[in-house]
Amino acid sequence: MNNLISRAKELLESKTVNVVIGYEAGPTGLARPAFITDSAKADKLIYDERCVQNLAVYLTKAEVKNFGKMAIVARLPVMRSIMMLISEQQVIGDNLIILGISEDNSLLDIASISVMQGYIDKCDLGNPSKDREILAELNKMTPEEKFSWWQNQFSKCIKCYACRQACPMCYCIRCTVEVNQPQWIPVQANAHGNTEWHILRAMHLAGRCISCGECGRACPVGIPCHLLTMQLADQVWNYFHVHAGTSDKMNSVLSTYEPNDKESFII
Amino acid sequence: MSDFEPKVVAFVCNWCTYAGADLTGTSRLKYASNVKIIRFPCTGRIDFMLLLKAFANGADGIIVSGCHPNDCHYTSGNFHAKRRWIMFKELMDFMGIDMNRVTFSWVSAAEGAKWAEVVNETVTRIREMGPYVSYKELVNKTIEEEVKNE
Amino acid sequence: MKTGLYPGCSLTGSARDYNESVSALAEAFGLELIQIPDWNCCGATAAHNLNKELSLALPARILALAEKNGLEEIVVPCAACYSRLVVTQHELKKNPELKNRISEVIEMDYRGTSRILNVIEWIDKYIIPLLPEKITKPFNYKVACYYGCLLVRPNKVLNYDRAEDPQTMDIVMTKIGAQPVDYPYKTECCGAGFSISRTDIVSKLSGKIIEDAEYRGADAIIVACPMCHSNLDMRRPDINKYWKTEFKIPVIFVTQAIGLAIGLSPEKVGLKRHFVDVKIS
Amino acid sequence: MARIGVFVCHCGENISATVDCGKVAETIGKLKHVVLSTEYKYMCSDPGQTLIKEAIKEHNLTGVVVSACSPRMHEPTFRKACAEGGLNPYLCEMANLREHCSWVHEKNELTTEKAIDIVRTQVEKVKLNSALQPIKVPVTKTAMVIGGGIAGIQAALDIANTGHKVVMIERSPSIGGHMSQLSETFPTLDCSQCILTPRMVEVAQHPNITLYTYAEVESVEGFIGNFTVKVRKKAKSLDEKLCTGCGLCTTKCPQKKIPNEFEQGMGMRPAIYIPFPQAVPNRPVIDREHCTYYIKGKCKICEIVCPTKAIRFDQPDEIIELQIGAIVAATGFDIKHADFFPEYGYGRYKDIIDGLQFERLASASGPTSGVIKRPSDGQIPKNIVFIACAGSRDPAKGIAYCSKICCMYTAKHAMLYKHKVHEGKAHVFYMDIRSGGKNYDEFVRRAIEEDHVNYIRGRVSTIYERNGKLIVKGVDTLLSSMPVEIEADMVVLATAGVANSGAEELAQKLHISYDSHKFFAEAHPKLKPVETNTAGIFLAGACQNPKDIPDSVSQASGSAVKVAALFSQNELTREPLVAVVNRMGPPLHSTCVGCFLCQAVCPYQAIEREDIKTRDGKVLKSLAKINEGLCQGCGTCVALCRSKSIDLHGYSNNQVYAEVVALLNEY
Repeated sequence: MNNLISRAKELLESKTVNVVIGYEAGPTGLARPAFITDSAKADKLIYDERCVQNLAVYLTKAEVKNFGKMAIVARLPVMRSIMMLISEQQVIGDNLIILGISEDNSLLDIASISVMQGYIDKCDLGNPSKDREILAELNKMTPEEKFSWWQNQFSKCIKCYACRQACPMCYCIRCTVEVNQPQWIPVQANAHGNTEWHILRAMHLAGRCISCGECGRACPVGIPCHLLTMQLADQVWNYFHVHAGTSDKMNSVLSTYEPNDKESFII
Repeated sequence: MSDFEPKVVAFVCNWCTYAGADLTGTSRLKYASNVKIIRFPCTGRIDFMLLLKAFANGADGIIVSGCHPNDCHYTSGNFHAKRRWIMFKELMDFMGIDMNRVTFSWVSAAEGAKWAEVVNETVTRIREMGPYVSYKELVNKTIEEEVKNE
Repeated sequence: MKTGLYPGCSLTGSARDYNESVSALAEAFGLELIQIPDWNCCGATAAHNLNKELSLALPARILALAEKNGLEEIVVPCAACYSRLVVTQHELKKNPELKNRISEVIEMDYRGTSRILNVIEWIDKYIIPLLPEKITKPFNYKVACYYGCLLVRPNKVLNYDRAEDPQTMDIVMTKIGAQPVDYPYKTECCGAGFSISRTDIVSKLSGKIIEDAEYRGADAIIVACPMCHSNLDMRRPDINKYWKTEFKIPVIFVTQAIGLAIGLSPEKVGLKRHFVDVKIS
Repeated sequence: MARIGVFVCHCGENISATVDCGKVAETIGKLKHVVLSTEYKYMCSDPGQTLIKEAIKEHNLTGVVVSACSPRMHEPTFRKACAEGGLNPYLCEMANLREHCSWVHEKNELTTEKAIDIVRTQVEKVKLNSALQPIKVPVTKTAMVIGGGIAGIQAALDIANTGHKVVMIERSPSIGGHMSQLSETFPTLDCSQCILTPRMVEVAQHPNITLYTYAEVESVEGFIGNFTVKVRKKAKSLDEKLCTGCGLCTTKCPQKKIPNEFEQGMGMRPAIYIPFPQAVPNRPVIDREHCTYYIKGKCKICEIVCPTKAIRFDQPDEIIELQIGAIVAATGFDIKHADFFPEYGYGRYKDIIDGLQFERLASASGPTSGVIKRPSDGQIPKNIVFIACAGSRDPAKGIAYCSKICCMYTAKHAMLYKHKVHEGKAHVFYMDIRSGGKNYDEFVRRAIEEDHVNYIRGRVSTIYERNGKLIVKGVDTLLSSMPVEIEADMVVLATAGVANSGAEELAQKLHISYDSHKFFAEAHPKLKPVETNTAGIFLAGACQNPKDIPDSVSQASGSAVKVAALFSQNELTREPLVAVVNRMGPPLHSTCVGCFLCQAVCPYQAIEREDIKTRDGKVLKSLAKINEGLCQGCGTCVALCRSKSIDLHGYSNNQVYAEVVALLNEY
């Protein structure tokens, strides 16, 4: 952690960056995002198990973009989010300095995007193991069981869109749910509207989800909506052998194709 | 339920399946009248949300059909559609939404007979499955709630 | 870095000479070779003809043992063992489900992270850089480098050298002062496992390999595979009988040739164990 | 308020036999916004169309639904009728009551119900149609032909003869291409140069053709009818106006040891050279890579000897910008050379040559004056082996396709050899003989039966040298299925035809697609073999896939017709059924967020990047923009766009949504 603080100070003092995006301890002891612009305040930076939020979500916000050059504390999911954001032209790689954090919470030397790519390539890019277990359980259910399980979950949804706001990949300035010509998604938080909202969100993240699980963590009513996108991330690997967020030049799975893509259901 | 007649919507591309269905007509082959066709330029144009809209508006079954791989009028629209349907189907399966109600097919402009088969096979299958109650319930529940709230 | 050694059955039996020369080189160049503890059979040809899972589980266990013992890199002198290990790593990397299944079978965690070196790669990496100052007796002979099949095939899996016209061994030979001849039989079949069941086939095929090497004026055939060696060397009497001639050309392991070039004695590199006299040291 | 008119056609009895047209018209007439619903026996007849035209005026219609046959049949007819009646043609839709209803169902109530649903759906759709104006694009009536081989020559001459201007770009110093290298051509054995040279001269002299040799395409921008092409004219180090082509410089150049490309490396040329005697233009260029002056800074002998003082050592490359309406890519092919084959020694053996080298050996103008001599020692080979499918149809070599021309030219080679070396033996190893084409199979039979060429069906596993002979080890898979060993004096590999060097870069500059082998891709494998996916760019010859001369010439003429058809109009009218990215005032400008995933899905490279800038040039926002000239309206981008910022005219989100709702709901 000291390495992180001294590196942050160094970057701010040398004016290499204008802001360091990281975590600090909030009043209740929970980690919260910190935007350090003054090297004197860099001591507030923490890095431990509490720091789970995917900070990449801030990179597409206008307020943050205005900082220009910035450094960001990044564990694997954040790095993969950054790769996606660069490849989708939302973030300029040259403006970013990655303060990479390894699995065992030590500071990585990530000098460039290609070094980051090398690091990502060596990591396990599957879903987190605890989610993998839940997915396996769900996949064992009959269609009817799955339907009622999810309907039960969706019945809690209040359509606050926290799942969307927390996701680094949901950076659109206008979401489909805000389109009313035509009204694609029923506005109300009801069974129909909730179901279609979650289908829509998952489909829009197909091939783009980097399995950080932030959407599920952000949900105030505890819908494990991250399982939907993670299931698709698994399937993207099964069908197309692609993990999202592994290169700054990748095309998303749904905007590319291979002529010999395999499926078994089209007659 | 024996007199149940399913409502089936077909989303087809203009260049292959729509033309194939024209050929079915020109050949005077008969098929079930439950199916009604909506024309798109290409399967690549077919938004997955439209399938949900069809179910929400009372469809019991859906056919999605376009050009065979490599035959797309626009070269690659059907390949993109294929990937989209792979993902969509996996998601629906995971959420317990019954994809046996959707037939995906490639029907070329020369396959008038295949179009009749695809339609008849789909209608027979959906007829056996019965009306799509569970999706309709989602929508009806909504309407009931609204009425209650008012 | 510590390099693991997987000797396999040949190096402890019919190819002890090969083993001795590998050890002698390691000693001479100060390289640490750690035999993988509790190693088992690689499965050889038998396993993959019988049972695919078995043929993957056996090498996977060897690799898992290497991982467990912190050996990030292992050298496999026997070309056949090398092939089995690399193929296993390739198959399991391709198929994560199978990987999990094999992990269950061997009751060990298998990650597939060890780097597997064949003997030429090992020489290239550790011996070639130190070689120039060590050479005392340049191996000034014309040599025919015989690669056989398993060292370079299947090319897509091994990703090593050119399958049709390999070069790596020739390059090593030039570094110790030898002159490789243009040799079209580099990767022709020696008869392999027919050594035991159909010696006549081996006599015919290996005979061609020897005949062409002699024709091209080579003083020795250089090999890196125990199987090739035993067919070309041990079966020489049968070959000579079949061809009604007296082929004299010796068959030398690449490690033995290097050993001689740095001044090790013929005994030290196991040359005395050969069936065909090696008169060129 | 929408005022929709619905016209139900009986199509004689074709519709009315199973559908109760009266009931359809009556039911539809009760719908909201439908101000007229009528029926008629033949809507497509003149009186039928007049009915529509008059109704538009009389009822002040804002939309028309013609309920008749398939729109694929009569949509243009009725749209035209509407336009004549004063209604924007894109406010007319057709309901398909014939092919999709009356012809495929029995006569009963359900069929009439379905017909009503179909019409109702189109009524709902047409309410949301918008008046569209056809897209007009001006046409610059100058074509560019890239590549001066036989395909390019044919295309250029055909276009020029229709009276249009043509610019031909050739990257080597002379036009003529591979055909100029060939000795004789199959299946007639007529001399290649004798039939080609007059065409080359015609190109040079044609008043409508501007020829740039030693020139390459630098960049291509724009779209059909309106390309801006930058061409790099590489410095020839020569004032072409002064040069008389006397060739004195080429004889005096002291640097004479450069492998001659035209002779496939089997002869040498000087640094200042004319590629071959019949070259067009017949002017030398200096190969700066090998010229002593450019390497060492002194020499200049050519400058000294030149009688007209035409040498220009300091001449720079020149970039010219051309306005072009249509492009024909005719960049040809290359072949794999013997050094591609490890099993045949990676080019180590001098007497293993490729097909083009054999052409030069057999050519009267070649390095041996047409005597078949082997390269190593100049001996006449007594035993020669030809290997067909060297590389082709071999997935392990990465070339799974058939190179198409090799079977025929191998038969020709074997025949030429036998005609020149009567006592010699010619063997051909082959996989299959593919000799489809006029007089082609007869030609191969002639080689086998009259010239006694020994055809062996099987592959060759390896070739090596021993005792001064090339040992060819193969297998005869017919009858004996036994290994074959031939001691040959020379081996000719019919190596695979591959995409020309630089094909990928050129395709990217042209924005046309290419396959995994870098051959240019046609727009449709059967019905658009000459077009590419980029409108206004056409293909001719072997840049698409290996082709023989007749095929290349036919395709070149085909592409010329496509260009001529394009140039027959002063303006291009395109269906306005294209995609559009929404735009609005600042600060949002558009709901597009600029992820550009749509760029990847577009098969036509029609999606461009548009930067919205402040007055002082700061980029406020980047967003996608559809080039109407390129978009073909497939709509794949529309379905992909997550923020629904792209829509498609004619199949808009609102329209298709309304169709779904209308089709399924009771009224």
